[in-house]
Amino acid sequence: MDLLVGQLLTGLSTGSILLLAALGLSLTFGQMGVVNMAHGEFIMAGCYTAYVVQQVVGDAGVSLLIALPIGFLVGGAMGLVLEALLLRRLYHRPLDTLLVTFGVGLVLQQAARDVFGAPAVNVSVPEALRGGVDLLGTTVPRTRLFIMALAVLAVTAVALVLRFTPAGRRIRAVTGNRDLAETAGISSRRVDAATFFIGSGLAGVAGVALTLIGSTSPTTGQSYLVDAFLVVVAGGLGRIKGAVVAAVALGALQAVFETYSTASLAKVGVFVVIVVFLQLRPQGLFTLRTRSLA
Amino acid sequence: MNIALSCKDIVVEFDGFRAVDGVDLELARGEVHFLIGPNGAGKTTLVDAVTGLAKYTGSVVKDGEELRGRKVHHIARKGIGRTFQTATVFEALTVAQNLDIAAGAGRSPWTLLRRRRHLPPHVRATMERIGLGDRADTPAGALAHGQKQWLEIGMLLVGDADVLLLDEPIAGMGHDERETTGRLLHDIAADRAVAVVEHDMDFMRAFASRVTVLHAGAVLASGSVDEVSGDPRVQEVYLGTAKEPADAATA
Amino acid sequence: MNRFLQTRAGTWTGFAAAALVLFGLAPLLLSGFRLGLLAQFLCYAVVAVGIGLAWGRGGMLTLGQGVFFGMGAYLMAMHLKTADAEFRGGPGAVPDFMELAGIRELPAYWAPFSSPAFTIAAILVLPTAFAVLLGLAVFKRRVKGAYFAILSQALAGAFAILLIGQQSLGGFNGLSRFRYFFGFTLADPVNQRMLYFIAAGVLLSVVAVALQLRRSRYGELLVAVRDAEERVRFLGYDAANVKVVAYAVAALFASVAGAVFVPIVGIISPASIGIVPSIMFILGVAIGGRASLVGPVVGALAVAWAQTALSEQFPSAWTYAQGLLFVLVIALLPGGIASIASVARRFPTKRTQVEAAA
Amino acid sequence: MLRLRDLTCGYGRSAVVHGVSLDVGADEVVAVVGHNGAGKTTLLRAVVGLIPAMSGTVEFDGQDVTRRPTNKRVKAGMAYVPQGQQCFAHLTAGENLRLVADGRKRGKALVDEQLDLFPALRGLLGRQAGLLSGGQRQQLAIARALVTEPRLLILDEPTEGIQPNVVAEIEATVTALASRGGLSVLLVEQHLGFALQAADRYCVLRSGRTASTGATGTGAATRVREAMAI
Amino acid sequence: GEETVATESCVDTSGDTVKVGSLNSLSGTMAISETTVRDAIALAVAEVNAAGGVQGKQIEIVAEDGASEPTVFAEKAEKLIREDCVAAVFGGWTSASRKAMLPVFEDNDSLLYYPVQYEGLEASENIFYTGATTNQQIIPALDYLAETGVESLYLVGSDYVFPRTANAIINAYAEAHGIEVLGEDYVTLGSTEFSTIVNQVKSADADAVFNTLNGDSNVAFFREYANVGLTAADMPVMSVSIAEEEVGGIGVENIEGQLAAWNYYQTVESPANTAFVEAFKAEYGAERVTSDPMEAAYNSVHLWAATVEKAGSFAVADVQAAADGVSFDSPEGTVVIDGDNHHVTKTARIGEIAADGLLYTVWESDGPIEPDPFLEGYDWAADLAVTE
Ligand SMILES: Nc1ncnc2c1ncn2[C@@H]1O[C@H](COP(=O)(O)OP(=O)(O)OP(=O)(O)O)[C@@H](O)[C@H]1O
Ligand SMILES: Nc1ncnc2c1ncn2[C@@H]1O[C@H](COP(=O)(O)OP(=O)(O)OP(=O)(O)O)[C@@H](O)[C@H]1O
Ligand SMILES: NC(N)=O
Ligand SMILES: [Mg+2]
Ligand SMILES: [Mg+2]
Repeated sequence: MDLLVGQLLTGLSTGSILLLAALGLSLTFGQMGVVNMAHGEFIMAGCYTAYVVQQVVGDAGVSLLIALPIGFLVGGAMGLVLEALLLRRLYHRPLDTLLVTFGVGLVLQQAARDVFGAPAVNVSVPEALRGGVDLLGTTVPRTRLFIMALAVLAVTAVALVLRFTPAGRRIRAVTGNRDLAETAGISSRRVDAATFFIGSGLAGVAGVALTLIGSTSPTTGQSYLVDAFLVVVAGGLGRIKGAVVAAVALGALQAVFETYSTASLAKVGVFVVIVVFLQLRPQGLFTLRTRSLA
Repeated sequence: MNIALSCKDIVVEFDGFRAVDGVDLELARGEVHFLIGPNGAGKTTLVDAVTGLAKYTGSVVKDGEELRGRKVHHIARKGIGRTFQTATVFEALTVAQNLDIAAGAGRSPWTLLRRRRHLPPHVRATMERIGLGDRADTPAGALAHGQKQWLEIGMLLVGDADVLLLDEPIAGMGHDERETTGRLLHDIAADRAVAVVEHDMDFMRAFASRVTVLHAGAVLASGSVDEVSGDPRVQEVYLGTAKEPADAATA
Repeated sequence: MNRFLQTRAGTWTGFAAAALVLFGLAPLLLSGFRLGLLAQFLCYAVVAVGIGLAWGRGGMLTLGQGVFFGMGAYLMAMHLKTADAEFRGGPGAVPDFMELAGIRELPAYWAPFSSPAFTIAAILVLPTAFAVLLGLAVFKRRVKGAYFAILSQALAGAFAILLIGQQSLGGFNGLSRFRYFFGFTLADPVNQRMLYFIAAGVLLSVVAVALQLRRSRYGELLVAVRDAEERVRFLGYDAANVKVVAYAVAALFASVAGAVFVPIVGIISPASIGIVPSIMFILGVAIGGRASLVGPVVGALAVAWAQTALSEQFPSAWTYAQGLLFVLVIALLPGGIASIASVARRFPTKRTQVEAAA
Repeated sequence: MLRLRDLTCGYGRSAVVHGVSLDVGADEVVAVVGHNGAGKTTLLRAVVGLIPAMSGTVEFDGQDVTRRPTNKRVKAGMAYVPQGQQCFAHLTAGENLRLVADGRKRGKALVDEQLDLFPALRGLLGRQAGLLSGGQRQQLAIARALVTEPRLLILDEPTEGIQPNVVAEIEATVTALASRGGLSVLLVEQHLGFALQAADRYCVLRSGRTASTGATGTGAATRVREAMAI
Repeated sequence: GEETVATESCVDTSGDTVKVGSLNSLSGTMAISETTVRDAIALAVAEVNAAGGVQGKQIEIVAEDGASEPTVFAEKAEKLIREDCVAAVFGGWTSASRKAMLPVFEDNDSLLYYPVQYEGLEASENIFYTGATTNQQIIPALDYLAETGVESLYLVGSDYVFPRTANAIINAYAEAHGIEVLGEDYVTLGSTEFSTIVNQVKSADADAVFNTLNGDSNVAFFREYANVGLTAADMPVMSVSIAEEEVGGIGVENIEGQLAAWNYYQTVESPANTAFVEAFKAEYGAERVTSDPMEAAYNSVHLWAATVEKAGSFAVADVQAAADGVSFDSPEGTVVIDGDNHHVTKTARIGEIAADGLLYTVWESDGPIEPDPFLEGYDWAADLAVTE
């Protein structure tokens, strides 16, 4: 029983990390159809933002709070540039975005290496987030609770905006049909840019948050990417609800597999489960059907 | 009558909404059977059901064989062909390639793996029949709108479909092309069952052998053109009364 | 020129020219080391031809070709290791790396690989069969586009991780240190040259197979499935089967490439088959031109060559150049290197537009 | 209201429409007719700016808008109903309308007006637009255009796939709106009957060139048909 | 009795320079560690050159990027040997890269100097192993733990060959010495997911943790470890892959007081080390730190130079023949090449991580330990040891 609860908690916390990494993708990939392989590097940029801010500010608590919005801006700005310079030309070639952004990721990684050095740097955890809280028989680190809260906050905000605000409608409209959106008086360029800005900004936020638990090095971020994509795919493209469920489920699965076998096998197990799952629901957990044959 | 396809009590439900609600329909060879009815009446959904695209209850029987639950390509191989509201041909392939593929669903792997040396005679004949005899090597993407629709019909013909379900085949066609299409349909209906979903009443009047009117998922009326257009319920929900002969001037 | 190559005579001329370069010029001009490198690149090109078929013609972006490449490579490596062990310790002897890992008995699944015939059969059959199974599972359920791409990428990741965990397959280190290849000493330069010829021969055969597939009715059908999969179903075809065939052929090519790669390079490890190597395979194809026959070959060779040349020139900054190369070619030249000719010619006919739209 | 001068446009490097000049006056309804592939849709796409003009100009309301992006032209008062029953498939029907009503003072009222015009839509507001029937989507598309209170309404085969009695409604509405003042209409239509009845003037397009223009009225149908035939 | 078809060496010693290769991952996941080794090699070469070079010839470095991929290491090694005609190659880090290069060096009869501690059980004629083998690092670490009263261990490692082999040795040692191994977990390289494992470690309540995690994973592990309330005082962690460079990335606050086992720390007190650290900082910046693999790489160059001088020749066979007994007064103390197994003698040191981010020796072996890559001197290891 205790073990199960512990698993669940671990699943939740792993899931919330995945979710944070995947949330931006569910906008840029799920909504816009851009397979952004540089998303991991945007996360990495968020990590280094946290590092730089901490170098400047000093106090870990204050710097974390400042770094979150700045990380959003940094990630977002990188996204904006990428969108304006490259992706804009490629919206009708979604699979090519994958390859182009892979190249961009390589460059960003090397750039980080040249700017910050190859070895990992340290971002200190604020005093208030050190240590753990005993919950139902397991110790859950405060950093993870913080990340869970942040994930819940970010997801709720994104979901609400998408669902209920004019801006959200515009995003969904443009990503559905660019030309038609133009004829509805919407500047698809601006909406595309804004969507990509937000999605990439969320990667930056994820990066800042991830410095609480992981390392900050040029290859950080890369390791979250594939799982994050899987979350979006298993959740159903463009479905925030789906991403939430998929992230937690994947996290829990990973935790369970890890307990009963090795961590390496856990990855394989998760993959097998996803393939089996797609047999039942080929379009992911939650999907928007249309009647088109495309 | 030579019944090619009979549907019994077809019900299609989407999340509690009955798009098709207990439709019985028989398609006979030798007839051009028009399916009309208000937007959202369930015409396309009915076609979807028959061709395996939508789940349904009830029964669809062709030549004594139940088709419910079969996969799309099985149903197609049973000789049921359909077109879509917007023409879908293989744009990167030529007219001849399009038709050749449509003719080849039953080919052996061995044939498939070899190069096509010449066009099978019946494919060439069909190409002439749909008026594309001189466009054999044109990529289908470069065809005019109406020609694409003809090509699509041709693809059903070479595939030996003997029940053709055509969803708004003349949408976007000009007057002359409609005429040509109508004659083509009559021509091919000689030994096949052809069902046409259309909102163009002039076209229907000119070419329908039989008409079924759907409304809110159910059959509202059925019979000859005159019977149906005289039906006040059909006039109310569908034809309207005021402007009905609007297009007549050009017909 | 293009027209000519379409003809029978043109095809033969093309192959003859390629053979002349591969079998005549290259061995004449290149040092042993460079020839060995070229042999390695030719293996990548073989994988690329398969991807060109699956992706360029069939629309399936297989981000997991490393899996099949790895399968072929490991199967071959298992044979080479058992053969080495037998040579040194008699039948049933344990390969050196197993002794180090504390494995004292040859695992049962290794035993059959002492037979060359079994090994070759396994290289041809196992990855292909796996591709068929996986393809059926995925394509029957109509998983496609970016979904399929992400899924195949995850497969590559999972496969690499799985291998890292298998100590009886060398784990993270992989399998290396092969001494003999079907009885020939691998260290001998003559035999290394032989391996190059094998790789070149495999490449030409694979291109020939791909050419036949493209020109066959199946090739047309595959393009039809790529462009309008659903439509093909309504013509009575099982589109999934059409895709599975191309996917399996691509897997077979990759497996054969992996098998040839192992004796040439002398090592196969999870690092060569994971996510990043799999993307590299794709990049070559994209850069060369996915839809054409020789595009993938040219692209694979160009990318591998550029990688080597750039990293030799600028060991610590070459990734910039490489990344930029990918970005620029793919963003600015959607048809890849193969399209340069037609871009240059700029003939504004309907035909090219339709092709570009496709 | 709309002035096209020597407009040439097309796809890629090849022109489809060659040097077309056309005026749509205030409160005027102009019908463009022509065979399939004549370039009607292409012309309209250039008018709203979805494809660039290769040469020539598009003037709207006295201003040169040739280089303006589509959304700016729409904001300036153009509305476009494209061919093919297009809608935002992943938004509900209601959201499709609210999308364009957002930020308009009379947004809600405008939506209601359209729902009166297309009563069938009322019951469908919560449904995913991508799941609607073809005709329902076309009705939605027209409603969406009207919500923007356009001064120039550009319709590409608006009656395609719509049931006859609703076609009559649409025709009545277009005529009523135009005669009420404040709305000009540029209409592409295959049904000559509908086109000539609704329009004040016609323009026949043949292979991307103006073959004939004139006022509708007696004899117009014959003239148009002659111009269309080669 | 193995036939090797030796290719003619193309090393050109006619001019007044001689080339050597420096082959490290400058890109990819391993760049994080290996770029520092490149710097150390460059420093040593500069020193040798400043002192007049080798055999009167200046050393010229040909640098190549192994790109964190074994096949690339093999390719570049071959390129260095056959195209650049280098006299020796310095570099490699993961055992995978070494295993990939080994056949290349053997087939082309050339020399590799490999500077990283590794799992042992290897001794190639063509490789000089200047990092620790297991009896110079892991076994002393175990001895130290046993001495301090540790009776139970929990093993955590990255899932690859070095940790697995290390843990096999630890298990054998534990069995022989009455230490209980309470758990053994592996994570994928680069993984940052430690909640499950750390909670398991905590509930197992071992006396100490033996950590063979590599690279980035250490950051997540130590943070999680501290967060669940585990400290160096109640359950110390002995690490074998955390050096000065890594401490910075992990954050001292998370790891202070924990233990590491190496042969060298920046804080080792010796004139040679003072000179080394000063020279390094002068060259690369005061904020940079030196670490064990860097020092071993630095030693490699000097050892090679000394061997060439002793042999009076750059020829591989001559260098191999002259190697036995060649010594270098290195920062960690005097190291001497063992001509039989091509490893070097090394002093084992247990270090404790201090608040300044450096490691300070808390225990050190009585003098340099002879290398024993096949653990022939340990009865309990009889089952593990394999002679080539
Ligand atoms: N997948 C679906 N989910 C929910 N509702 C659906 C779905 N498919 C169709 N509908 C609804 O079912 C009804 C029937 O649609 P159908 O497309 O069959 O109409 P139709 O008769 O073809 O109309 P039209 O003449 O406009 O093409 C419509 O109200 C439509 O919104
Ligand atoms: N996206 C495109 N790329 C290239 N050519 C195109 C494209 N769209 C249309 N065309 C070509 O432009 C020409 C004119 O097409 P257009 O759609 O403007 O005709 P239309 O008059 O609207 O016809 P219809 O009555 O069928 O709608 C046709 O020959 C068509 O093949
Ligand atoms: N040799 C090592 N540390 O992999
Ligand atoms: Mg319909
Ligand atoms: Mg049109």
